[in-house]
Amino acid sequence: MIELKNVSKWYGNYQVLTDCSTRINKGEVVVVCGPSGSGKSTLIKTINALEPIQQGEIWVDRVPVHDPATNLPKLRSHVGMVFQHFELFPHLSVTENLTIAQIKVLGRSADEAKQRGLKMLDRVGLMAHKDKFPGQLSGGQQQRVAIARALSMDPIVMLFDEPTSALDPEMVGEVLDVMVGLAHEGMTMMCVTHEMGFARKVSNRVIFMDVGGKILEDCTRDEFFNHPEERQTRTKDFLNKILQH
Amino acid sequence: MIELKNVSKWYGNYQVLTDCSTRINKGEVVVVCGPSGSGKSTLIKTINALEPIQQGEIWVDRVPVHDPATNLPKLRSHVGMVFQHFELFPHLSVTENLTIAQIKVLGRSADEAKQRGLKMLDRVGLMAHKDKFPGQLSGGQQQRVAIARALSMDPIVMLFDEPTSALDPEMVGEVLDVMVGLAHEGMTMMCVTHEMGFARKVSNRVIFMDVGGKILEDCTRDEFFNHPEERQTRTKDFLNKILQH
Amino acid sequence: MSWDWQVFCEDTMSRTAVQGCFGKGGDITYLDWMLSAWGWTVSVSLLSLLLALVLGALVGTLRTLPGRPGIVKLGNAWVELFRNIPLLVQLFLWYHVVPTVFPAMKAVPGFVLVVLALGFFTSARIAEQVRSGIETLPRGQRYAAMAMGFTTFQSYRYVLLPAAFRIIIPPLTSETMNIFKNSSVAFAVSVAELTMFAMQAQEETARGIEVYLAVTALYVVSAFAINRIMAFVEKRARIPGLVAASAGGH
Amino acid sequence: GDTLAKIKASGSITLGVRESSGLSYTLGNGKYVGFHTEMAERVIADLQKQLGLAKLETKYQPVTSQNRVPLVTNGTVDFECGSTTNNAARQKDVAFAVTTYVEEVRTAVKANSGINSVKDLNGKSVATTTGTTSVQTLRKNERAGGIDFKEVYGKDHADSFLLLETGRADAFVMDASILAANISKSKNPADFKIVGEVLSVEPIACMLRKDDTAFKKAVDDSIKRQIADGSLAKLYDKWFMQPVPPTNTKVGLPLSEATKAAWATPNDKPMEDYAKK
Amino acid sequence: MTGLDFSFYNWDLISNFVLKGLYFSVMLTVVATIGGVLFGTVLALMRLSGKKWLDVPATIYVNGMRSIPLVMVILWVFLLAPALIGRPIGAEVSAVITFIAFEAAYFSEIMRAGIQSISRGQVFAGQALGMTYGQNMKLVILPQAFRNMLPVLLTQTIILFQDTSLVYAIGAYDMLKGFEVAGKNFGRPIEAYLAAAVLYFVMCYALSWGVKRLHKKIAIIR
Ligand SMILES: Nc1ncnc2c1ncn2[C@@H]1O[C@H](COP(=O)(O)OP(=O)(O)OP(=O)(O)O)[C@@H](O)[C@H]1O
Ligand SMILES: Nc1ncnc2c1ncn2[C@@H]1O[C@H](COP(=O)(O)OP(=O)(O)OP(=O)(O)O)[C@@H](O)[C@H]1O
Ligand SMILES: [Mg+2]
Ligand SMILES: [Mg+2]
Repeated sequence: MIELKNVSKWYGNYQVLTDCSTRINKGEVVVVCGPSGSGKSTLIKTINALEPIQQGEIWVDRVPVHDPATNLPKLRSHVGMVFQHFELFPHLSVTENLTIAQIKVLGRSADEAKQRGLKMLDRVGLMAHKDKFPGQLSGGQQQRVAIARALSMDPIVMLFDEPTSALDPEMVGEVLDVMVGLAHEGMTMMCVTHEMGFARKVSNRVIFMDVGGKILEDCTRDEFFNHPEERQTRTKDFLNKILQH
Repeated sequence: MIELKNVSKWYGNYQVLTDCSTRINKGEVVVVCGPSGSGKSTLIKTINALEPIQQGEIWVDRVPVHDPATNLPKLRSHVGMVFQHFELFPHLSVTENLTIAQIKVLGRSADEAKQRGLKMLDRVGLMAHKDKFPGQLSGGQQQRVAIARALSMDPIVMLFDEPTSALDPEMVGEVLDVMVGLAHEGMTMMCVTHEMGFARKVSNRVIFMDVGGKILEDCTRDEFFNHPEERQTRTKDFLNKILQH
Repeated sequence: MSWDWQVFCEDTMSRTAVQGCFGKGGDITYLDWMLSAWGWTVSVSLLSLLLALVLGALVGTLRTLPGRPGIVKLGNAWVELFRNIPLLVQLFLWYHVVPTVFPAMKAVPGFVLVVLALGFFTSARIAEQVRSGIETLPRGQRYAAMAMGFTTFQSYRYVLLPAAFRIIIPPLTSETMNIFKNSSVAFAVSVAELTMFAMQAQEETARGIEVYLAVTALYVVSAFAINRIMAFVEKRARIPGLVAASAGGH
Repeated sequence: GDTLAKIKASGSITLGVRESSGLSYTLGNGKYVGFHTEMAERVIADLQKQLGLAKLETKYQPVTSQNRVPLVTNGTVDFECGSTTNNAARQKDVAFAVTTYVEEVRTAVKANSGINSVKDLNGKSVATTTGTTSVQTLRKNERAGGIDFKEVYGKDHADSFLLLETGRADAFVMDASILAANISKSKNPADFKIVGEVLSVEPIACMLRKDDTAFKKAVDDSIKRQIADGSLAKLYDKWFMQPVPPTNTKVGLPLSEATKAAWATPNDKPMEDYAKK
Repeated sequence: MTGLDFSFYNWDLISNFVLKGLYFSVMLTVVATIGGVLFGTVLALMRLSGKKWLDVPATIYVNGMRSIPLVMVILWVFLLAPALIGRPIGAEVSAVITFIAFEAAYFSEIMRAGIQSISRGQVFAGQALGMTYGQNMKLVILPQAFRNMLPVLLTQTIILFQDTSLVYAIGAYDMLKGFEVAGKNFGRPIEAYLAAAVLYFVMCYALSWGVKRLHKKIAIIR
């Protein structure tokens, strides 16, 4: 489904991604974690070419993302993405947020788009809020709308970039519940998160990155959590820090 | 040390604090928790009169905070406060952040202020960064500087408003460690936080607030965590939500 | 039309070309005159800027005082009054109408009046920028300052204003450039600045294009100089770490 | 360029006028009047006859001291009859019709000021208008007479007169027609008087594009006809000795010897030639 | 000085002198605002394009315009445009061209700041949904940017309205000119300027008040 081959990226002289390779199969849930600034967000953004890469190859659903000739808007329309700060369009109502890209990008009729969008909104449990504006919703609600927005484009894969880290603690649960539901339904997902509970519960694989954009670990959930002796010191340090409290 | 008697506060018609009463004795560590918008920040800000109140009385170290005749700057200089977003002064170096209020408010000499400030900086383990600017530090480091800044004013009590919630997960630990150290030294502390680990480890009492600014629970740590059957439904709900993951 | 740059070397009295283009012994050439006019333009502008900065900072600050609706209203009135009447009209009010109310003002020279008018006019705009600069600071900064025990005055002096002024350097740059351009109204109250020079010299020499070109060039040079100076100030005032911190992407 | 051909082809002529000078001013609403404006309208009527046009539309284009020369040279205005002094510097760029009015630069003062001549101005402040030749005149007189006075400049004539009216200036040195017009429109005309010697003499004429002899001849011929048949003198009387709009007051400035002389021998000599006399 | 003469203010004054100027000032403001915003948006997009061959000319144009006094620009266009296009243009047309060209430089700076105030996250979000550059601009960024910068845009429009008085330099007839000419021909300059000050104040204040209301109405709910 997704394949990265020796991907490297620089900002000026600073290397953010160093020779990253991995593959994600259909139906897999992969969690990416690592310290701040290690390039997790950058890695996930390269997959739908929101960030260009300077070296290596990225294939999504057999489409070469690194190829300048690729129709990127078309590719992106099939790749759902959820951001840390939700990034709903604040000037549009919830329903409009859900339908605008369906209409303008996929060319669906307004009716069809609305039907599909509201179905997804219902799925995340927010039907009652369909006419509100994003600013009138709590953080957890906004993030769920953002997930519904991505889903209504019928994505073949969903990318999440720290979807819960900007939320109040009591709202984290409601968003994670939606994501767990998606995973159980067999959605292919790649998810940057520090919620180790989520990783333990639903991930198939865990990728650990370190500063400089290197993939230090890329192993199954079981290996990651249950065989710390096989992990690198850096990884153990990090896990200690974030699991301690 | 701190006493609140029937404190109420309104923003326009909206009541943010409803009849709040509590007292905090010297050396006590009190944790305040509750859902977003329940008035936790507002409550803690009323204690050094950053927010005025419309009804009730607040006494800090036998000074009547609610009395218009009270010299508020003087009172505040003895009450340390640490904010969610650190609020270091971005245009001043770390050392200047530590000394400016000592010099301008307490009237200490530059030398004395520097000595005291650097001692506190050393205490939070950041001596090496004394000449940097806040923007050059990580979140966890900034928050530790903010604590050192408050401490260098020799406060009789420290107020914390969600000191770790804006931090990357791996940095939470370093800040909590400093706070635990303070608690063990016998500092009087009032702390809004959702870090239940911290509350379990060092708090003497826990206050739980609900929307509308009502104090629902005000009990010892032991009662709060170990006797859920005696707690109100609202409290149990909340605890479930934030402890689940 | 053909070019005739020689006109700048002519004596303003005899209209004969002077060797070296600068007049000697009390005689002045058009070049001398233009440079002195530039001097007036610069003096009017800098003094007005000074006045506008002081007043603008003051009024802008007053408009952000918490819990003082009266003072805030006064500040707002100031801004509305001075920005909603064209500068030229305001200058005229200072020159002719104010003295009818305060006869003492009649003795005040035009130069001072134009500094007052331009300074007050610009102060309204700067006050607006200062206010928005202070308001874009995180609210926590004010709380943090107060929590340290700073009085309101100290909070502004040591925390809010230094940070706000750094934020508003770019709009202040445009405003400073505007002052130079707006200083041209000074001709209306008999200050011999560049615009007056342009109007008078083109009348006397009938070489309008050359005169306007030279004057435009001087305005551009002034604006460019201001732009560079402000860029330097901005660089000097830049807070280490702040730009880098905001550039990082999530 | 051939202005006559252009007028004939377009059926319209653009006349440059002033908005508030003694010889040409506006009544608002696009109406322009004054001694020079009405004379120009008669010139246009003669042009129409000469060209045999059934209809000739007149477009009025208000001009200012700053733009009148460029407007004539770039063709926006076909000819300008405002209050433009015919001088050598301008003759490099434009041509002038025969002189229609000789302006005398004089001094207006408050009637009770005790100032009667230029030498009384020593130590006083003297107003004049930016962008006029009077500034130069004033400068020369100051230098020549060894007197020392403070110059203040109004941005236009009304402004300069206001300086005198409000006491910011003790005298206003300007073209006599402008002085007279401003005094006549003031609240109390009796408070002011025009005094002293003639500081300089300036021929006022209509301004035309350079090197268009046919057009210049046509305009000159019309003006000469108006002088010859006495209609110009009647026009002068109408605008200077009778009540005029908008306030219906008299300017009260009798025809000067200099103007009479210019009418006696119509010519387009520049100001510099007058000074030599 | 003797007292003010209020009989000066009458309907004749307004209808004969002021109305025509008022119409011109308002017309010029409206046309220049619309034209300036359109042209300014193009300039802003050029400067934000990240392509040197678009960015550099736009930057030179904007900074050049911003360092020359408007009066000079008005004069230059008026004096030089006929030479360039080979036939004279009227003061009115010339003023319209000048104001659009000049104000575009200022509007483009406002637009640029407005566009930059939209977080990168929003840009990414639009792209991630498959929108093209144009769709993203039109549907996501510009609608938000416009709402954010409305107050600044308004302030600039008020300045523009006041600046229309500078067309005196080319003999066009604006509102201030109307008052001035009336004041001169009636010998009542002080009264004329006072009336002008009041009318300007009322109009500009009403304008800013109206836009503040509008801004509240269409502001993004946060
Ligand atoms: N536009 C940019 N220009 C320059 N450097 C950048 C840019 N965006 C990101 N970086 C740098 O690249 C590195 C990786 O950034 P990235 O946002 O991918 O990290 P991350 O692992 O997602 O961190 P976090 O946990 O803080 O979100 C960081 O050091 C960051 O400062
Ligand atoms: N300046 C203000 N004007 C009006 N309402 C306000 C203001 N500040 C806070 N509020 C409201 O008062 C209520 C309590 O706010 P407060 O910040 O104290 O809550 P909190 O418990 O600290 O929440 P959080 O966990 O989100 O920090 C909220 O509903 C908030 O919207
Ligand atoms: Mg990230
Ligand atoms: Mg809070």
